[in-house]
Amino acid sequence: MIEFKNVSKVYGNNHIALSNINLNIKKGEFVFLVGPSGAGKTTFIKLLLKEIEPTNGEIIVNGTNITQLKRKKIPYYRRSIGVVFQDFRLLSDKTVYENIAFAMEIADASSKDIKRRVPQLLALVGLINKEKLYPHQLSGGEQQRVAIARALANNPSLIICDEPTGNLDPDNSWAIMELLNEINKSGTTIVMVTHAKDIVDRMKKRVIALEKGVIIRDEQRGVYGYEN
Amino acid sequence: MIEFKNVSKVYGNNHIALSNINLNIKKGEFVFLVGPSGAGKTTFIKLLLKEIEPTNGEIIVNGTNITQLKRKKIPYYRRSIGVVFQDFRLLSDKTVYENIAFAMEIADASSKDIKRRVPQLLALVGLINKEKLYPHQLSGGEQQRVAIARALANNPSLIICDEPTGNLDPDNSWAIMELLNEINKSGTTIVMVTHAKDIVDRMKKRVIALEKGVIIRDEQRGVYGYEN
Amino acid sequence: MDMKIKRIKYYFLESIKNLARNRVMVVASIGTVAASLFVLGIFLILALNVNNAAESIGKTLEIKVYLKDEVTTLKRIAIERDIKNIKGVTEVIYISKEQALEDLKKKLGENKAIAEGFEMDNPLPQSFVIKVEKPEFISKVSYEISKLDGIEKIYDGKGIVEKLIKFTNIVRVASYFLMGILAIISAFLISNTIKLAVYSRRREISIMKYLGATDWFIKWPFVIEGVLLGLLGSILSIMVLFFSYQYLTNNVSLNLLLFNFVSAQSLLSFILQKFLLMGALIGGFGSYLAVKRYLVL
Amino acid sequence: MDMKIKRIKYYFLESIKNLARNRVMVVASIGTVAASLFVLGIFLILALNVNNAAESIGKTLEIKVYLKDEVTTLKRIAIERDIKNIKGVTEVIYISKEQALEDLKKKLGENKAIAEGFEMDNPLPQSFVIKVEKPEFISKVSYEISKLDGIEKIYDGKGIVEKLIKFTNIVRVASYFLMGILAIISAFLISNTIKLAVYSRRREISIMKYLGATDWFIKWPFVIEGVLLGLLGSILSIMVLFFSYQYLTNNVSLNLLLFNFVSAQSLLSFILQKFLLMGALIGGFGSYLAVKRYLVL
Ligand SMILES: Nc1ncnc2c1ncn2[C@@H]1O[C@H](COP(=O)(O)OP(=O)(O)OP(=O)(O)O)[C@@H](O)[C@H]1O
Ligand SMILES: Nc1ncnc2c1ncn2[C@@H]1O[C@H](COP(=O)(O)OP(=O)(O)OP(=O)(O)O)[C@@H](O)[C@H]1O
Ligand SMILES: [Mg+2]
Ligand SMILES: [Mg+2]
Repeated sequence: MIEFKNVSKVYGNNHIALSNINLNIKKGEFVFLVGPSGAGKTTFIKLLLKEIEPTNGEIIVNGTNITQLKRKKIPYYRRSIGVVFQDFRLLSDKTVYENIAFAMEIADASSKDIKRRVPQLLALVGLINKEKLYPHQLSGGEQQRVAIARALANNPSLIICDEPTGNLDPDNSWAIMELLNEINKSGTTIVMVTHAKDIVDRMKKRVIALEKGVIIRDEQRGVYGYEN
Repeated sequence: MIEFKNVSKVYGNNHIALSNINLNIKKGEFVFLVGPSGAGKTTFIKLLLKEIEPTNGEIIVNGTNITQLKRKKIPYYRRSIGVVFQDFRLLSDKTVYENIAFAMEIADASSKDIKRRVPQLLALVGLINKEKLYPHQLSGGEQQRVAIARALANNPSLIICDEPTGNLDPDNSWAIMELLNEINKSGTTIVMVTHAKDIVDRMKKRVIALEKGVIIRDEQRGVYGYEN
Repeated sequence: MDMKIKRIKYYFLESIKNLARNRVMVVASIGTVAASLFVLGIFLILALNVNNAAESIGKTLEIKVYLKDEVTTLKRIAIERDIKNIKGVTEVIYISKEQALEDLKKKLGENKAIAEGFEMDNPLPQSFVIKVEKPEFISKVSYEISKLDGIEKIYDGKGIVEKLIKFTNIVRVASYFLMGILAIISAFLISNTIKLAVYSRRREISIMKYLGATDWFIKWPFVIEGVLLGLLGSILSIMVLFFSYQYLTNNVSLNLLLFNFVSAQSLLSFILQKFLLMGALIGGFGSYLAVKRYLVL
Repeated sequence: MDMKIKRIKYYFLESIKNLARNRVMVVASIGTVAASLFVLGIFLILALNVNNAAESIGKTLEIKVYLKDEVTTLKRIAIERDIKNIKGVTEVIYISKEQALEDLKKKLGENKAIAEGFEMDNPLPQSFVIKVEKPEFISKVSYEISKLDGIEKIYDGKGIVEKLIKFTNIVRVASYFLMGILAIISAFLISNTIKLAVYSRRREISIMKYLGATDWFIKWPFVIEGVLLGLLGSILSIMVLFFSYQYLTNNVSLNLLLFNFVSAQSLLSFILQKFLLMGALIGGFGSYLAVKRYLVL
C-alpha cells in the first residue's frame, strides 16, 4: 500500500531529516514508527500527506506515485487517509461536533450520514457530552480524542496517527489502542508514531525504528527497544 | 508553599472541573498530579497561575492569597513560577533562542546573564544546534524541550509541568526527569502533571490523584496506580 | 443537482457561522467598507452638485437675435420657423418693438422718462430670445442663425459660454478622475482589511487543506463572507450618506448660491446599485484573493 | 537609569523585529495609513486651491470713489491722505479728469470719436481707485469714505463682494467640516487595520501575559510598532501627494481659470508635519488600544 523509494528530505540547506528511506507497508498492516525526538517521524508522515515534498525519491501509495500527483487531485488523495496530527490541528472556531462533521462534509458525506455517524464517533472516544464545546474548552486529552474521532470519520483505508496517546492516561490510551486494533482487523492499514514503550511492547506489531533520519530497525512483532 | 482551601472551579453553568479541593504542598516537595483525561489537572495549574479564577475557595502561594492578588502584581507573581504548558505556548514569531531570552527579558535579566544562560539551558535540553529555528520548524519533542528550558530560565522557586514528556521518547523523558530531580534537590518545589506510569512509579515521589475534579488519593512515595 | 444545492446551502451556512464567530473581523471589515464608500459618497455628492450647478447655469444662457428694421411680419414668421428647425433649439420667444420698449421702461424704473421720446418713433428693434438644450449648442445654433436673412445682430455671450463649458468639462473630468482614484483606494482599503481578516485565519485554512478540502470548498465560504460583509458595509454607507445628506439639504439654506442641491432621492437612486455592487464585488474578490494566497502555501 | 535605557532599546529592537516578521501586517498597515492620508491630502489640495482662488479674486476687487467737481487739488490731497489712513486700505490711486478721459478713449477704441467733444469741457469726474487687504474690509472702508467731504459717489461692487465673501466662507467652513470628517474616517480606518493586525497576534499577547510580562512590557513594542507604521505610511502618502501634485501643476495648464495653483512646495510645508504627526499618533494610539483589549482577556 505504501512504498518509499530512496526518499530523502532536507530542511533548509543542510538539515537532513530523512535520508534515503526505503520501505514497504502492505495493505492491512499495523506499523509502529518509533524513534527518539527529532528522528524524522513526523517528517515521514508529512511526506505521506504531501504536506511537504521529498527532496529526493518517490512515494507510492495505493499504486499512485504521489510525488507526481496533480495539484487538483491532492485533496481527494488526502481524504482517503485519516490522520491524527501530533499537534491535533482542530479548527478553533468550530465545536467538537462541527470539527468531525467538517471532515465528513469535505468528503461529500450526506447530512443524514453525518448526523448518524458523528455521535457514534464521539461515543467511541468518550466525548458524547462535549460535542458543543470549542477546542480551547477541552482538556489536552479530550482534544486528542477529538482528533482521533475525526481521523476515523470517513472510514479511511489508511489511518496515520502521530503520537495519538501523548496526552492520554493509560486507560484512555488502551481504549484507543483497542479501537485501532479493531479497525485494523477489518482491513484498514494503520501507521502509528509513538513513544509509548509499553503499548508497542504489548501490541506485538511491526516496528520500524528511525534514528537521525535513517531506518535502524524493521521487525515484525517487534518491541520498542530503546532501553533506558 | 502551596495551599488550596475549599477550591472549586465550575466552567460555564454546570461543568464542575474541580470540586472542593484541599491541599498543602510544602516548599521543596516533588509532587506528581495524576488522573484520567479531563480530571481537572490542567485546571488546577491554570488556577495556580491565575489564568482562571476559582469559583470558590482560596489559593495561597508563598504566604500570599493569590485569589486576592491585585492586577498589577500578577505579572511579578507569575515570574516566580516556571511553567511547562501542556500546549507548549511558544511564541511562534520568535526563534528558540528568543523564546527563552524573552522569558528572561520579562524578568529584567541583564543582557549578559541572558547571553550566558540561554545556551546553557539549550544544552541542558539538547537543542544547542536548533537555537535559530522557529517553533514550527521543530519536532513535537523539540518544542516540548524548548518549553522546559524556558520554564527553568529564571531559576524559579516553583516549577509546574503539565505533561512535560508527552511528546518525548523514553530516553529524553528520563533525561528531563533527572534534570527536574536535580533541580528539586536544590530546593525548588516541583508540581508535575503526567500520564507516564513508569516515570511516576520509578520516581517514588508524592502522588496526588484526581478523578472528576476530586482528590481520590494523596500518597507520599506513591505510584501511578491506575491499572489497565 | 441535489448535491449542488446541498453544497450551496452548506457554503452559506458556513459563511454565516464564521461571521458570527469572528466579530472583530466582521466589525473591522464592515466598518472599512462603510467608511471607504462613505468618503467616495461625499465626493460624489460634491461632484454631482457642481455638475448640477454648472448645468443649471448653462440652462439660463440664451441667444438674443435682433432683426433688421425692414423685416416684415411674414418674413419674421418665416425666420422664427427656420430658427425653430435648427437642431438643439428648445424655445424661440418673439419680442416685438412694443414689447422691447415695455421691457426697457421696466428696466429703467424711476428713470423711465428717458425712454418717453421713443414712443413716437420706436428705435428699438424686434428680436428673438432663443433657448437651447445645452450650452454646448449655443455657438453652433448662433452660427446657423447668422446664415439667415434679415438678421441685424446676434448676441450669444460667446465668451462666457465657452469659459463655462470649459470649466464644466474640467470639473467633470477632474471629478471622474478623482472618483476613479477614490474608488481604487476604497477597493485597496477594503481588500486590505479582508486580507488581514483572512490572514488571522490562515491556520484554519491550512488545516482544512490538510484534511482534504478542495480549494473551492475552502474558498466559497470566504467569498460569500466577503460579499456579505461588502453588502452590509455598503448598505451602512448608503444609509449614512442618504440620511446625513437629506438632513443637510433640508436644514442648510444656501440662498446665495445660484443653484439648488441635487435631491437626496436622486442621490440615493444614483448610488444605490453602484455602491451595493462595488461593496459586494470588492468584498468577494478581496476574500477570494486573500484565501487563494494561503491555499498555495 | 541604565535599566531604563536598556529597556527602551529592547522595546525598539522588539518592535523592529516584529515588523520584519509580520510582513502581511506591515504592508496592510502602511498601505492603509498611506491611502487614508492620501485621500485626506487630495481633499486638502482642493480646499487649499479653492481658498486660494477665492482670495485672489478678492484681491482684484477695488473701491472706486468719484469726487465732486468743486474739490480742489489741496482738498483732494487731504482726502487721499484720509483714505490712506483708514485701516485695511493698501493702495490709493488717483485718477485725474485728464487720465479718466484717456482711459475712456482707450476703452472706446475705434469709437473714440464719441468722446472728442469732451476735450473742451471734460465732464468726467476725478476719482480714486482704492485697494484693500481683504474683501471683507470693503464695506467698512467704503462706509468710512462715505463720511468724508467732497465725495460724489462710491462704487464698491457691494453685491458681488458680499456674495463672494459668503461663498468663500461657506467653502471654507464646508472644507474644514469635510476635512474633519475625513480625518476621523482616516483615523478609524487606520486603527481598524491595526486592530486586525494585533488581533492576528492575540495568541502571542496572551502567552506573554502568562509568562509574567507586565502590561506595559507587552504594550510598548506594539505602540512603537504602531508609531513606526504610521510614520512610514504618512511618509509614503506625503511623497505620493507631493510628486503627483507637482506633476499636475507643472503639466496641466489651466489658463482659463482666474487663479494659479497653490505651489507644490507650499502644499508640502502645509502637510508635512501635520501628516507625520497624525500618522504617528493614530498608529501608536490604535496599537495601544488594540493591545489593551487583548490584555484584559
Ligand atoms: N520546517 C523545518 N525547518 C527546519 N528543520 C525542520 C523543519 N521541520 C522539522 N525540522 C527538523 O527535522 C527534524 C525531524 O523532525 P520531525 O518532526 O520529523 O521529528 P519527529 O521524529 O517527529 O520528532 P518528535 O518525536 O519530537 O515529534 C527535527 O530535528 C526538526 O528540527
Ligand atoms: N473553558 C472551558 N469551558 C468549559 N469546560 C472546560 C473549559 N476548560 C476545561 N473544561 C473542562 O473541564 C474538564 C477538566 O479539564 P482539564 O483541562 O483540567 O483536564 P485535565 O485533567 O488536564 O485533562 P488532560 O489529562 O486530558 O489534559 C474537562 O472535561 C474540560 O472539558
Ligand atoms: Mg513528531
Ligand atoms: Mg490537561
